[in-house]
Amino acid sequence: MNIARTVDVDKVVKAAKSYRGVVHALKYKYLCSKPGQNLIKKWIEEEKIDRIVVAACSPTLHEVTFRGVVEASGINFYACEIANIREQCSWVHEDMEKATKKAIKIVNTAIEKVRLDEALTPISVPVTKRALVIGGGISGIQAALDVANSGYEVVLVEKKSSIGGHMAQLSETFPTLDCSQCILTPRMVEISQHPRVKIRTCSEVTKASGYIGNFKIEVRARPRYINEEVCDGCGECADVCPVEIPNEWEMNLTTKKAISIPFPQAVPLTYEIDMDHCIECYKCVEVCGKRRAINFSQKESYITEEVGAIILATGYDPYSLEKGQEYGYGKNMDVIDGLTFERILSASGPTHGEVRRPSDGKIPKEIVFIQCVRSRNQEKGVPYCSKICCMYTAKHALLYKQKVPNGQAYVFYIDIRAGGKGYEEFVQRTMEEYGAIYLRGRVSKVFKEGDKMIVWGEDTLTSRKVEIAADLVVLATAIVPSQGVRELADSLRLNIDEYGFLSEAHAKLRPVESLTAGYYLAGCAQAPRDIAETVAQASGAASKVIALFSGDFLYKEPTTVTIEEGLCMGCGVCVEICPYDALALNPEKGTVDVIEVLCEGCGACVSSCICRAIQMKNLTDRQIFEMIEVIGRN
Amino acid sequence: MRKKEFDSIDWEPKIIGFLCKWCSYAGADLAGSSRLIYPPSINIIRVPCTSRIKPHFVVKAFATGIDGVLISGCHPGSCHYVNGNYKARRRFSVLRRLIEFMGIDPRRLQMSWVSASEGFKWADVVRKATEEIRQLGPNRLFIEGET
Amino acid sequence: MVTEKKVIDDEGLNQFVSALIQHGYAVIAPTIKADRVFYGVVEKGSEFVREYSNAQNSPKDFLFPRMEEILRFTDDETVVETFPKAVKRVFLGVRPCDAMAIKHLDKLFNWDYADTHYNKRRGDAVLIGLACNTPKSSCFCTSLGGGLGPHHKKNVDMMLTKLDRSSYLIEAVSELGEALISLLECGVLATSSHDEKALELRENAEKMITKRLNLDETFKVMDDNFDSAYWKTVARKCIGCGICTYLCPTCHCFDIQDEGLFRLRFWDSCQFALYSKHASGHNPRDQPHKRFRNRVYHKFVYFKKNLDEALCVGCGRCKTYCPSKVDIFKIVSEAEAGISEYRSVEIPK
Amino acid sequence: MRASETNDMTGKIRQISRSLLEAKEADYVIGYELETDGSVCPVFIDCPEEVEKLVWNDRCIHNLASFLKKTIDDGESRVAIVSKGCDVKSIVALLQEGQIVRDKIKVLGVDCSGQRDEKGNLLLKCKLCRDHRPLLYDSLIANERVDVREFDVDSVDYSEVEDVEKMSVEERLRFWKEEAEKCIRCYACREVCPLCYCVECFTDQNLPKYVPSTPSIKGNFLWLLMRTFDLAGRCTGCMECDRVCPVDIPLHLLNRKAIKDVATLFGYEAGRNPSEKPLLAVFSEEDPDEFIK
Repeated sequence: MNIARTVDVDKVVKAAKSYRGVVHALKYKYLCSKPGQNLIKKWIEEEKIDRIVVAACSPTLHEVTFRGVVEASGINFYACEIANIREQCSWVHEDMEKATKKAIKIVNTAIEKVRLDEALTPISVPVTKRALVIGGGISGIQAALDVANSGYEVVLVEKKSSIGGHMAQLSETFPTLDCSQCILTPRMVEISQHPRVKIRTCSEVTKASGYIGNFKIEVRARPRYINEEVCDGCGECADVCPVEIPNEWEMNLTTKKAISIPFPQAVPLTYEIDMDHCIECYKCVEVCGKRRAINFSQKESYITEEVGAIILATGYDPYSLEKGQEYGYGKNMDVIDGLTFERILSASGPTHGEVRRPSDGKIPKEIVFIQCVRSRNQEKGVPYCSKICCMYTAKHALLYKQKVPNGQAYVFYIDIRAGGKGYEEFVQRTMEEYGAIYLRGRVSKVFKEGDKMIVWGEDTLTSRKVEIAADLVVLATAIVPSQGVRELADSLRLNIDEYGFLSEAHAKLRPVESLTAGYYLAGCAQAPRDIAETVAQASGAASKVIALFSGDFLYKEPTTVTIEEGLCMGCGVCVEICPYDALALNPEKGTVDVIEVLCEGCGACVSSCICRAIQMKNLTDRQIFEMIEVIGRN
Repeated sequence: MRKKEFDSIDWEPKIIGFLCKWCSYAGADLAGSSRLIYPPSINIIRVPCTSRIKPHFVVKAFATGIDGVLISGCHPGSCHYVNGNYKARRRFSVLRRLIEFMGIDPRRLQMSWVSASEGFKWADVVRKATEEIRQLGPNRLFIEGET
Repeated sequence: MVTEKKVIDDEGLNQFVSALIQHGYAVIAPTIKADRVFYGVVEKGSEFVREYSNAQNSPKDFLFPRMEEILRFTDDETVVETFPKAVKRVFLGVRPCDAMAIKHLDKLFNWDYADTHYNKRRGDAVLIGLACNTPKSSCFCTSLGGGLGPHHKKNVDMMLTKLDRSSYLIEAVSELGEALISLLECGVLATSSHDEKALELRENAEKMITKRLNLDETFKVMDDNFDSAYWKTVARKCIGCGICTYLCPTCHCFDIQDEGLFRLRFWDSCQFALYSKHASGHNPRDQPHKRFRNRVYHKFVYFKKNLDEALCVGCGRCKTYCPSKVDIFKIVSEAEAGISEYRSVEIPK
Repeated sequence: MRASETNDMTGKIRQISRSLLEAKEADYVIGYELETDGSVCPVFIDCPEEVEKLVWNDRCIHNLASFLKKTIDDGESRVAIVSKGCDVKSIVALLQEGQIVRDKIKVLGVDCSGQRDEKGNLLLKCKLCRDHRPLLYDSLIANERVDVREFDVDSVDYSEVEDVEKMSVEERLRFWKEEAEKCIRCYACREVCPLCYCVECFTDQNLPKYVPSTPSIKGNFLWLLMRTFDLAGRCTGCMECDRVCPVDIPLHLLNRKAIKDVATLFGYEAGRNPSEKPLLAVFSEEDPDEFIK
């Protein structure tokens, strides 16, 4: 047995037998096996044992198993403690005598703890069967549709004026080269017509209170100055608007009016006035006429939505390069990023799909793609791999060659990461069928000479310096969490990683859940990923929500805190320290109340309470003191 | 004479580890499943979060004759309970200075961030803490009979 | 029996202390510790300070120490009662008020139950008094009955009276004192002029104590007016600490708790909120003024009812060391007037 | 302080107190009165006729905010309280912790040039004081002679604390054990502290026994340590505990140490802002972590 290697189990059993209050102690090879479980059952049923300590592997593995056994045997689920004598004893120590001594202590601490454990029943909470999806990109759309199609209401909140996200900006998608808009827009239409989905564009979530199953969400809607119910998207207003401003949806390749929609298939097809630029000539109001869709007096408004679960599909932003800092980007119009090139390639884009460079509209004959711009770059960018760049660069090179057959595409790369169905084949096609030249190495410099961009790089495979006179340079920039996620995470009390991506509850086993119960993650909000993965994860998150909604009640761990009112002085430190708003001052009594359903059981309040009025169920100060004493004993 | 007593290689300090169950406890489990060997000096008390640890526990441990206390939790920013580890950090930076002021060597109160994936780090932290506390010798805060 | 009286100088007193120590006595006398006078064990006569009105602590600390072990649990689950070691003690320089306090404690610890631990410590301890020539303004011993006064010697075994800068009249009062005075090898026999001087000093000292209290009247007034709002008013500036009770030479409350393998008894104070809290959670003295009143009543009413004496000896320590200078004499002596003023006032619960 | 100043200020305190009592804006006034021995004591004034008892001089050592603890239970009384700059910090801390209600307290803030012991020496707390003028009050009893300039935070003198810090760990342990040995557990330090308002002190609780209640070296040492910790970030440095200790344990060293640490570690000072969040309930990502591995 793997414990017995360094722990003298017989000695541990003997020590346990003689310990205060212990009735039975026994060595058993696989207690987690069926016969082992039956033995525990027998003891409990026949000898009225009311507390069990299992000295075995880590509680993270079989605590639930054994607690389930004791519960099935008629005593409380929490009347069982695990003494971790494997992972934290036998497997990490070599000296048999010392390891045995330590194992005895581990068992004794567990005995002391279980002795004072009280019987608890899970807290049941009713569930509001309505979901909130934050973010109207493909992941948000997919998640919302999945939940709505299962019969539950969904509120979709999007901060831009249309849903669709970055996918609406893309030309074709790898590796199948489907037209991005063509596959996206049907989903957009479907969701806009879905009876159970309420889309709130121009809106942001500002506050969340409540807990899994019962959230109250405050949504701030900014004024778009157009009445959504009335506007039919005819566009006459934009025709007459005299103000032209850069069109950021088109990556500033073209302009738009101060009253605009981002793209013709926008959902909702409602115009928006950019008040920063509007000169209030009211020509739009005039042309709109009797329809009266334009309303200059619209104000910012707040709406509260009650939901039971929240899916975060906040997406990504391309890394925003500082002007002139990387390969002349921003200084030189013909050094562009990938998303800009998508617009150039797109049939709906400013060049109607013809590859023409921004500076002079010339068709580039030689084009250089640089991968890993600020990705995998500890010093200047982000250390992680942005995951999609290898594939979209290959797609760019391929589409370019399709459109400019006599042109030449060069790709500077560090590694090609093409893991995915049909991905590697796609890259090979780009290289072999379309003759894109892949150069393994970094680009050291890009500078302008005449109307060419001179690219200096190195081919590390041949250890040669490379110089290319290019007409257009496309940077595959890193992708980062979308702007505002940090603030959102703060107000929703979500964990984010060091880069600002939302953290999943467990990297392997709970990839679509947040650590905070009731929040689910979809798409690039969690990490860089492509459309297929995004959609899969969105459906995953949706199915978690659907599972949650399938019951009328939720059951929460009852290891929460309790307040002894007689000791509480109402100083409010605990109220301040609680990250879940689970404690509230009761002004009438002058003490603090616990809102048990909100309590996640971290215990921060317990140790902050100067009056020691708060205790944590089944991990009281008294239990910990007893454990300390056991450890301190010789 | 006192020195001799703990110079002996056999003297194993008694250390209590208060480990948050999400990160460091899981990290210690990982050290186990990776079969990383570290000294048996430490006994672990599993807590939900480092913010659950009262200064009283640390002081009780010292009063009970424990030679060292090691508090370990999630790295900043990855607390399961949003920010409990930050609160614990603040609390124990105050306590640490205070016990030092009253004559308890602050090295007897150690703190570390060990994530669930840092089995190696955990083993290393225990080894180093054990060594450091071994150097300090037994906790003689209260000698028997002083009660 | 003719009581031997002698006159000695400071050096003689020092020699006497040395003689006592040589004869195996632990000599406990007022000593100076960081500007304050405390009773402590002295190793030589010069440590015994003689210029003091009274020590901050009282001999009580050595008869009923602030903490003592009363039993011990052993590893094999047996229980052993433990007792203080028998030590021959001499309390030197005890003021008459403190001597009276010891007499009270003797009664208390042998009243309904003979307290072995106290009695073992008290044993044959010798009390050597030192007459009080310059009482403080806070003193009021003369009002407390039993003949108590600044030169009162009934409760000591020997009495010292400081006659002038360096001469002391020393006399044996009890048989124990008689036996000890023989250890005194120096000094001259006292004459009547010495006696006259002592008497003069005594009268002088008594005159200095201007505070007067009629114990019987006070008792009656207090006994009749337990519920008066007066007590709430006078207790207001009391902060509720235990200084008065811990420094009081007659307060004798204790708590018992187990700590590790020891059962310890240690001082407790009726001034603490938890002191009177029942296991049920009910606390009959749940408010500060009720606890304050308890202390005053214990000194002037309860003890008198039980043992016909006041438990206060008028040493004034409680006022002197009180953070708010709460004056028990003032409160008790003004009780009658104060209570009549508050008679109409209903005391809020 | 000159006699004219004390008379003047005493007069103002009496006058304000009288009008508050007459107008029934306060149920009683907590102030100072003269004792026969020349010392000054707290006094409670219930009616306008008694205001003549009130005084102000440089022996008004007591922090009267301690008595506000007693008002916690009867939240109904409206109290006027004579407060020095240092005492006001306790009031601020009590407000911050929700123990008193602002509009039930009338603060008669007094400009203070420092308080003196019976020998006429300026108290240590006054030497360290930077709040000669209270930072919160309802009425100000001003004294133009008092220097009310803001002190430079960096110039705060912690030399008494630093002297202990300079000792070796062993020396410090010996030092504090000797101090602990003196403690008789009279809890005057606790009872006088305006911020020690727990219903049941940790030293009195039994399950678990947080620290031994026995006056042993161990029990006393732990009492001193944990008492200081519980006051860390809350203690405003009024040094009342130090004053009342009947066995002269230098409690101010412990509290000043905590005050110094929270100031240097977190830039925090207790008792300055009633709406400030409690030090140990909040954090900053930039908090020091040099001791964390």
